[in-house]
Amino acid sequence: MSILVVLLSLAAGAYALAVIERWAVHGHLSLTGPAWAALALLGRESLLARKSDRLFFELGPVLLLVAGLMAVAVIPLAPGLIITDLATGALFLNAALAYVLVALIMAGWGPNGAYAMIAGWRFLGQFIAYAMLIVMPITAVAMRAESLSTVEIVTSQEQLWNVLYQPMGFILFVVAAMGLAWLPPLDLPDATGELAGGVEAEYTGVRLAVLRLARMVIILALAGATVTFYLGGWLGPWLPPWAWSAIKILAVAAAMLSIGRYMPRIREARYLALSWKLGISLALANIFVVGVIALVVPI
Amino acid sequence: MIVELLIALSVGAGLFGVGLYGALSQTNLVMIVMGVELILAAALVNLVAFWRYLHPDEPAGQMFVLIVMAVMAVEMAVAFGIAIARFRVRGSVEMEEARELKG
Amino acid sequence: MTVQMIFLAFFGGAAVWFGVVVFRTHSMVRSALALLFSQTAIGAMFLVMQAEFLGVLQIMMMATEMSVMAIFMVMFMMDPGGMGKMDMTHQKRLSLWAGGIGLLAALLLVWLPDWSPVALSVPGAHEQAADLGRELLGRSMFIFQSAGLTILTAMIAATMVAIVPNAEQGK
Amino acid sequence: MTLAGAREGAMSGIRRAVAAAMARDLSAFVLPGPSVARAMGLDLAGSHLRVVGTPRHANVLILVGPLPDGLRDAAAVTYAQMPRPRAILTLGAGDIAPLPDADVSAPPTRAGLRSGLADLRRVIAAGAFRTDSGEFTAPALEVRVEYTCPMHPEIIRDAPGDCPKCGMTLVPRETASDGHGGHGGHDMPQEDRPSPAEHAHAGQAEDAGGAGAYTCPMHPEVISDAPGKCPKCGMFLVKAEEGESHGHGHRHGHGGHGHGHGSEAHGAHGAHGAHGHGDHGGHGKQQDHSGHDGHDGHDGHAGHGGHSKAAIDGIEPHFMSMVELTEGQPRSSDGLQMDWIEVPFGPFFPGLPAGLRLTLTLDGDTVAGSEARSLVGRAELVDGPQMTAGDFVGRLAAMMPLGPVAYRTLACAAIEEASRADPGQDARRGRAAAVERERIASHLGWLAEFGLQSGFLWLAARARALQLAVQGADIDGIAAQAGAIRALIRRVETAPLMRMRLGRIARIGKDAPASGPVDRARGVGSDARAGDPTLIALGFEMCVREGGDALARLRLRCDEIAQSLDLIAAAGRIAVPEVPDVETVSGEGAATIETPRGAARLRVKLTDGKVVEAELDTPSDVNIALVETVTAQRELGDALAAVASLDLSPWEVRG
Amino acid sequence: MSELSQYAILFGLSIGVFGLVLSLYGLARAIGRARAEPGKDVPATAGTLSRDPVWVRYHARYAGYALLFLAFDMEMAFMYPWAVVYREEGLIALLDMGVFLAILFLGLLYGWSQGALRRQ
Repeated sequence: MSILVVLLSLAAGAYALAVIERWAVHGHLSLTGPAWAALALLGRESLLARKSDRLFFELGPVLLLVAGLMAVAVIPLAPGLIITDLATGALFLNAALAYVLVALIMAGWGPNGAYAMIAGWRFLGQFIAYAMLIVMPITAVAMRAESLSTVEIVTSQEQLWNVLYQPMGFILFVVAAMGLAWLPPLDLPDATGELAGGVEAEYTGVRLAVLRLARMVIILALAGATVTFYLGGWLGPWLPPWAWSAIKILAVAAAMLSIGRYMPRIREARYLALSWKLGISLALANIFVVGVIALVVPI
Repeated sequence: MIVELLIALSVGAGLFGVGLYGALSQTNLVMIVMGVELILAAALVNLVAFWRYLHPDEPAGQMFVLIVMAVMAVEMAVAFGIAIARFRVRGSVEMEEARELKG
Repeated sequence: MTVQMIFLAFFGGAAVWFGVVVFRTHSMVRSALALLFSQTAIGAMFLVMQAEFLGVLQIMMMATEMSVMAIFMVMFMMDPGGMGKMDMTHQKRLSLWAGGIGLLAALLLVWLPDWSPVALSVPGAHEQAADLGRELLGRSMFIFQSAGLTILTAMIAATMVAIVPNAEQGK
Repeated sequence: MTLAGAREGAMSGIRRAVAAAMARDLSAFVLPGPSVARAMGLDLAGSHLRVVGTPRHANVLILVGPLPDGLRDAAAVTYAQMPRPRAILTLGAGDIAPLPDADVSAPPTRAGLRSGLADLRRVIAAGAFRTDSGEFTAPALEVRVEYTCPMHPEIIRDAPGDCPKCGMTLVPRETASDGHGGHGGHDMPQEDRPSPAEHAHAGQAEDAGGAGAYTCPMHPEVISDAPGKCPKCGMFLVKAEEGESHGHGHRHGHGGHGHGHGSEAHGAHGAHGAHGHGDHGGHGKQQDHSGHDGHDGHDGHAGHGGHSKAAIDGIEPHFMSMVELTEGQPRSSDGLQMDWIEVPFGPFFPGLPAGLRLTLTLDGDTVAGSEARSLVGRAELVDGPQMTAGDFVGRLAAMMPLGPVAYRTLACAAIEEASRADPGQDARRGRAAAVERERIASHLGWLAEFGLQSGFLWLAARARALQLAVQGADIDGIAAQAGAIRALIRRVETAPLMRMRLGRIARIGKDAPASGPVDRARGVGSDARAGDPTLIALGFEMCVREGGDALARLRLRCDEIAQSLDLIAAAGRIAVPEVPDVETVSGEGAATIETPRGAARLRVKLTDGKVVEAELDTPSDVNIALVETVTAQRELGDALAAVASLDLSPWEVRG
Repeated sequence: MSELSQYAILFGLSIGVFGLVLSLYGLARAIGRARAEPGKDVPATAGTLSRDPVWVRYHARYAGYALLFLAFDMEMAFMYPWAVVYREEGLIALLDMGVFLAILFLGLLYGWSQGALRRQ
């Protein structure tokens, strides 16, 4: 039952996010826009490049969707409202999102097109930049909660949200999450002005629709993860828990979608260097600071 | 339960066989690494199976698995490091062309 | 219990099959990703064997490491797209024999001994992770630190052989 | 009311719903480019359609203005690569062959755009599916299958058969049909024939046959074996080696034609062996390696890279050597030699000037070589003996869609100079202000393109809106926008990550020839306005920025926008010049104007009031040569930003 | 809910995604099939028909990072179980992991000093 509820709210969330994205990226707000766009994509031809790796080309978007859905599966929307409350939920979220990389490599390599291939390998570079910065802040969160379960992590924040407890981790995690979802300014693999669509370049019609849906699910999963790990999940006064989850997740997703409008894309080499030289040092410092606080203050 | 253990161990044996074949038959350093990875994966399967069906209360069994995983990662890092160096010098990582490595 | 058996056999079969694909395909990226899926199937086996932490860890670590491997495959293999369908093997007969004998020997070792009694239940997933943590900080602390040293050695070794220091800054 | 590019099928049920959805959700690919549309005052992105960067995601092809001859093939390719149903909307385009007839045509005005889009939506909703849609094909898309011997690449036949030399079965291979040139001499001796891989290049005229040594620089498909004029545009044909700048020796040995040793039966050869490295012409990098062959056999022995080289000592003969593949290639900065690919970025690439074919040779994601070529370069300025001053001014302005006012002013000034006429101080001020207005619009347009390219979408949207507001605005209109423009400039200067994105890339030394903002952004530089008393009286001072990199260029353009606002305010009036009345004057004159992209100089000769000779130097002529410098050994994204930072106008480049 | 049934749910969801996607493809197929036309199946490259295959030995300039990443990544495998029992174990855990991370960070510093952390 709760599975069905979560899946339905996921669908609603993805749709809402598509509305927000069109607003953020193309500047017009239309409630029916994404529906028309999806229907239109369904009616367009879905082309296959020749001399391509058809298996990869077909599997890329599907794997992306699977990865997104698996990540969503461990995000609690309210007490009891979660698909699977795994004891290693936080780790599982990571594991699921690691397949985003695999899916993009497949989608990039598949069509045998220059832009897509470069985009795929670029995303691998981007992955090397953000991967540690997803993992290490989550460790600090788990230290406080004494558990990897996402539900436990939320309840551990009853007295103080993690965003205040470990603000550094929050910032690192959000930036890394934007890299994972290849959102601007970290949209290196599908940079319009650099690769003309990148990994999406050869997808048309229904396959493109699946790819875009998967992207929305991934953004939602990451927003959900941010909320779960740092913004107290469903916790909040007055409103029912599910409402808090919905509000927070959509707000975080909207913020992640629109922030890139206001700055140019970062260069890959810079991103790698920043992540490894500054980011990892900060993440280690964050772990250390959280470690000391956790030993001293019993909250 | 014993059947599961046997299945798991047989999978380990299968992976070992495939990995051994790969490591021996491939001409390219990178492909050889893949064979070795498979052999190590066979070890992983066996270790987990032993832990699960023989010593589930012994966390040291899981510790072994972590160590083997670390070995896999380390082996890859070093092998690819060698591959880069080799390629830079010689323009190839084919083992046949690496004969002089053996002296 | 039979369900567990079926899934174990399913994922085990998948792992071996993907392992075979690694050496059967001509496309290097396919080869690397086949290894990845082989490892993922092994991770799924771990989950079936109720080693949740290890399973999830395997699924995650191997996804990242094998993807990185893919780029090295593409860098160092001729014709990474496999469009030429060239043969990249040598001493095929010897390898087949060695692999076959290895397989048989391993199978013998598996099937001959009497493994009973086998354990029926395992600690819960959270307990496993916590136990492992205690193990890390307790008896196995030295093993754990040695692993750290091994990784350090690997990092240094890989850097030493692969990186040309003070090369022209290629920002 | 049906589309030429409709999908197959009867219009019914779900298809009707889908067609209605497509009519609402228009994704447009714009030819020649959104920048041209904006320069014409058309706000495409603000018209409830999405402008997309790849034909794959588009369902409408919008053609703005007349389709230049040099872009016809590219337009056909673009259209062919759009998924059906696809529609064509032309705004002021005439003949668009080889594309099918436009589904909707409208005049290139804002009203025309509005009505055209409305019509387009109706047409798509009604006719996205039809049962009798025709296939689209064009000469640029044709493919010829030829048959070649895996052992003897010099054997090329049009039909399957056996090799006359060794008796092996010939294998098929796809190559671009070269349509016009003919394909003489298939069995020439090997030395005289370029390797077949060179052939495999699409749509390019390096015809193998030995015939066709002369080609038109504008129309590569035109090939002749004697010097003469191009039948399409009347330009002089050039020697193929010189004129054919985009095709020299792509030696991608992907023909599956490596050489084996010995003649035992080989296994099936794949259509492609490994493919090598674009031998980028003009850089002196020699890497004539051919593909090793695609060999499937395990008992025979594979061929190896390099034509008929002996096996390396000590290596088993069946072994295909990678050493040989990689030796002799130029080294990358880290000493690893990987394969290079040639990737076209253009003529229709988002964020780059439309009409510029930028071909980058990529070593991973690093640019190992580059070649920039304008497909829309200007033709002769004077196209007949009876060219009146009015014709001339109109022609020059129409030639430069990205800067019509500046070139109109330039033409008028040069003709006045030749006829010794004086327009008067007021007119000079008005003209200067008109050029300054165009400078603001042009720089804002550049900012919009840059925003698009670098993913700075707020900047793209804002600069686009302001550009459209400034274009054609009167003095009060400019004054009304001044505050918003200055705010935008401030925002650009302080935007986060800007320095990280642009700093230190595309640096140009002080001695390289450059023009316009590119020149002035490196601490030195010249400005044609500095010698113009009218502008000096208005308070002009040359803007200069230190650095010489893309960031300095961005900032310099911002400075110039601010200064142009001041100059316009000081001038007090904006007047696009009228064509001077020259009647029957004869004489020679020259004028120089600082166009938004740099100094343009025009020399005209009048005879009896007719323009008989004209010579134009444009800033893009100078700056296009910098492409190679700014892209060399750069990361792809940096290289593209670098090219964009030059703000080239391919229309200005000599064709 | 037992752990195994949770895994079963996840597995079922993955299969369900395939089902969903396949039914979407089926729907799209019902609307029509892609029509084969000249030039359409060549990867789109900005208006130029570029028929050359691009699957080549790709030069990854982040190889230095990739090497370090392969080894450094392993650290997480140890950190998660450690994090779970961190508060329970207290200071010893902090010190222990401090030493471990210091060792790894040394490797990172070495790589940094040798120029592994740059575009090659």
